[in-house]
Amino acid sequence: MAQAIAFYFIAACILGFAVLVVSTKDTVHSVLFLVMDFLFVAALYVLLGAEFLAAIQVLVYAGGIVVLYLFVVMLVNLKRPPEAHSDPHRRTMLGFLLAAAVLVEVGAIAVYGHSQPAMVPVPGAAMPVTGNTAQIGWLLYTSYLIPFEIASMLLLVAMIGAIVLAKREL
Amino acid sequence: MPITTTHYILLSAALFTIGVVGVMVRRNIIIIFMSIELILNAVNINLIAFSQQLQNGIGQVFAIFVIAVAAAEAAVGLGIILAFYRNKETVNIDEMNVMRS
Amino acid sequence: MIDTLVIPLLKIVIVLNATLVSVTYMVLLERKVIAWAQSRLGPMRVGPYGILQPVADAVKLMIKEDITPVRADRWVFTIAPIISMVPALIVYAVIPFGPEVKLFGRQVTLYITDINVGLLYIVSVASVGVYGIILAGYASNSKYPLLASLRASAQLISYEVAVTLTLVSVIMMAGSLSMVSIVRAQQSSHMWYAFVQPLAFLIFFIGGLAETNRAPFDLPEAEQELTGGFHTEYSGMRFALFFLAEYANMIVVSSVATTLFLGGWLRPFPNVAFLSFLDFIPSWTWFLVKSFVFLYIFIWVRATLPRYRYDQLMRLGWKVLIPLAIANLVVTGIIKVMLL
Amino acid sequence: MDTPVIHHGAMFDTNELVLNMGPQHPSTHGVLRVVLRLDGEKVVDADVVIGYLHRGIEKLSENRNWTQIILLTDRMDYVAAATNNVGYCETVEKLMSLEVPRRARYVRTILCELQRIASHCLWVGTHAMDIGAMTVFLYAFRERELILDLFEEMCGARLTYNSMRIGGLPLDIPPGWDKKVLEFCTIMATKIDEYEELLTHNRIWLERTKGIGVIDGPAAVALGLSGPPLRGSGVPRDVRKDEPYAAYDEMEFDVPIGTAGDTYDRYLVRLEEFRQSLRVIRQATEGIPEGPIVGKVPRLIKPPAGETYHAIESPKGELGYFIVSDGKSTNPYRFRVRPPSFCNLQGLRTLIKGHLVADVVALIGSLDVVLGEVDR
Repeated sequence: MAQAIAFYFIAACILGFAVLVVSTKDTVHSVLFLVMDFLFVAALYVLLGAEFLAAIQVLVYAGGIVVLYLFVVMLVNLKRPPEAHSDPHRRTMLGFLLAAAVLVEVGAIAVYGHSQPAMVPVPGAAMPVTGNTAQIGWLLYTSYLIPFEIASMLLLVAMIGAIVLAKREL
Repeated sequence: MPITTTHYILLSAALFTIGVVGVMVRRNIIIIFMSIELILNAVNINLIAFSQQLQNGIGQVFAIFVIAVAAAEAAVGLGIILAFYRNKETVNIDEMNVMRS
Repeated sequence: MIDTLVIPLLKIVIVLNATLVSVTYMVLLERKVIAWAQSRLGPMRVGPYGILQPVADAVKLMIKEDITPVRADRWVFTIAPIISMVPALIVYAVIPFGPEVKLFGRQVTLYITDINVGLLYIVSVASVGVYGIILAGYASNSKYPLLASLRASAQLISYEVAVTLTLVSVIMMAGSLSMVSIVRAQQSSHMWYAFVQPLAFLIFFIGGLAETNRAPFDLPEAEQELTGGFHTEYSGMRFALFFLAEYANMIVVSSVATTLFLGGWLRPFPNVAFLSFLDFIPSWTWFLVKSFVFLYIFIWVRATLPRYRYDQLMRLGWKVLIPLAIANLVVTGIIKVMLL
Repeated sequence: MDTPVIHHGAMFDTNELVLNMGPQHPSTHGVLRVVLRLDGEKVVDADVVIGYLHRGIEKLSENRNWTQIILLTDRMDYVAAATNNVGYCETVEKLMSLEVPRRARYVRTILCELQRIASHCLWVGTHAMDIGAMTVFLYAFRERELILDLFEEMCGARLTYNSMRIGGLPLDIPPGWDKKVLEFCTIMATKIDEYEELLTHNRIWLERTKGIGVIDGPAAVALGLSGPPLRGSGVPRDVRKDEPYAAYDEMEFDVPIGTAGDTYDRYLVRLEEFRQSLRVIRQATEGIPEGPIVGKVPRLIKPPAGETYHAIESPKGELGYFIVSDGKSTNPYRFRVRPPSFCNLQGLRTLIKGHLVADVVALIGSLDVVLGEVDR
């Protein structure tokens, strides 16, 4: 029961803040709603028993990525609202329709999946460690070592790319 | 009523759709980027819900990779936005049409 | 019911109140200590030796006019102080003030909770605190706060890297992210981590000074350069929130440093048997005494040192502290693998 | 905001930020206003705006009689009022060719040097405060208090002394005052070391002051700098040595000069001046001669027609008075001051270009300007 209340509350907050993110005029407010959204997603992760992911979500998303967004919004400091100029080729209704189609499709898959027999747990390779954090660490440094290294390379490349893009003179 | 994986998937679908609407409808490129972050979060919710259902940590490992990619995407994307803004003084994607013939 | 609801709530209430009271008295302590360092007396008027000064300050700040600049972004301007205050307070959820004790015939833990990602929780919550500063600078719609908030966020983000790296070396030593386990690991390894990881301790301390915007890294509120820094346009209670958040953060940093490096609630030499007569002192007293030493050093440093310049601060962070922290991490890893 | 675009020669351009520092700002030492044009935090250009404390002292003086003007000069450099009095009185004495008794000249020397120490105390305190070392401020004010007590005993006031008269002194020194001055010298000598312990070898202090606001000797001369900012650049110019006034010709002291011409050297020069001042005070107090304190001054002061310029070394630099008398009226025909702060402030724009915002306050501090004197 408590779990259901928590889930519905968190889900409502996530969706509400998400709607605010895409609908607010002021970009700074939009960024703020995004932070709130991410914090509630982190709460959802806690509900799902993924504490490590929740902490990472707050640390990387809320504490890192969104700060970056906020910096850019502050630096860009718009004189006129970006929505002012509209492309005649733009079809806003088509966008809504496409999004509705996506919702229907994904929803249909979910409902169909629900009607199927429940998935049985597929335990991964036997892990010598217990606890959420330790298990993730163990997986990252054994089975997924190469993807992990590739991800770190990706971050390095992104870092250099961002520096090149943002620096005035090289 | 117990909360099942389907609940999480439906939540994720709704969040995904909101993100898609943001990408399709808004013209402010910063908000479009934020909508993409919402989409990535929807995916992460899915991954972690399945990870819980299947009782193994692989979904969470994937979520970590998604977060890493999101961080890289944000850094490079925002760098591009800044570069564009400095040249054209706008963040409206309808004005980003220099390659249109 | 009592164990799951009443006791945790009671603990939260006690910790929050104790924090807020100690934060206000921290202000008095700082004024007194700095006054003594400068051959003055400090506040002496309100109550004997000025001990009621915090009450007077609180009353003053509450009844002061709360000004919102006309061109400010009102919503953001209002929530910015709240955003900076809340993370500073919720961090206390995982700080262990003591081990399990018997209280009224009941086993009570002297911490609100012990989650297995405790340290990560502290780092991530602390990283949210930077929003308060950025948004305050942005929402004021004024140049000095904007400059200060850009400085502050750049400073916080860069020193966070160094601090987090030192935390990683502590985690390596303890093999756990839980604050309670880290203290227990120090007991079982017969050594405070301040002696095992002196470099990490030093970097953590310097980084802690910078993260709490304390002298000599108090650039975001450098009165002589940027008038009031990011809270130039704030007054009354909203200003008080920023002020309290800074001091609450100081206490957080001291508590974390105590837990990670000075053995938390453990008495000195916890495994030396003939010192066991010290056990009559309750464990939380040791914790408070150690934190107090830290807070005193914070104040002492402020009374002594001039302020760094922005670029020098960045250079110190990126070119000295972060490489040192990484080197420390690598050495710790090698030693851990080779010897233990 | 319509600010010029900075061209970096690369793909991006940025706008300058105009930051208005002052006239109400904690570290512009009064009401100086500096309009900074910033690129990030770097100062691209600066406009120094003065005049917020203009009280028309020069014009006012042309409508006051010669004795009343002494009181006005107090209000120029209000942290070194006695020095202003000495400068003015000596100029009038020069105009009237008055002989000042030796005892009066000795007391003037003592007061001038005490005033120099008081002014430098205030400077070292505020300068350190600008750079963030707050304790030095209170230490220095503690010692300044002792000097103010000495002045209070001497002439009854603590800030604006009105402590000179044309031709000598209004009052003789109180009994036992010279002993107290010597006691003060003993105390002060140890306190200077205290300041130095906190600052001179402090790494943060070195980083904040070394190489900041460098100006070489010829450039400093060209800008018309004087006093410690000039001597910090290695030009050995000191009015006390070059054109001795009061009793300086009978005193033994050195003129400290710097080499690099940066903020740190200006700091070192001033700290050494503390010690040299103490040396002068000791000599003057021990060798104070007996005799009258006022020369033969006519009852109605009415200098003969003519003009004269006379400069003394105030704590800030060369303080000069240019006075024209028409020989008929009892007030000056033209009264003009060459205030050292005003001339030193000319260097500010040159000094702060290319430095960061934080250095601006350090450089304003290192020039040691008093706005009362700049604006008059």
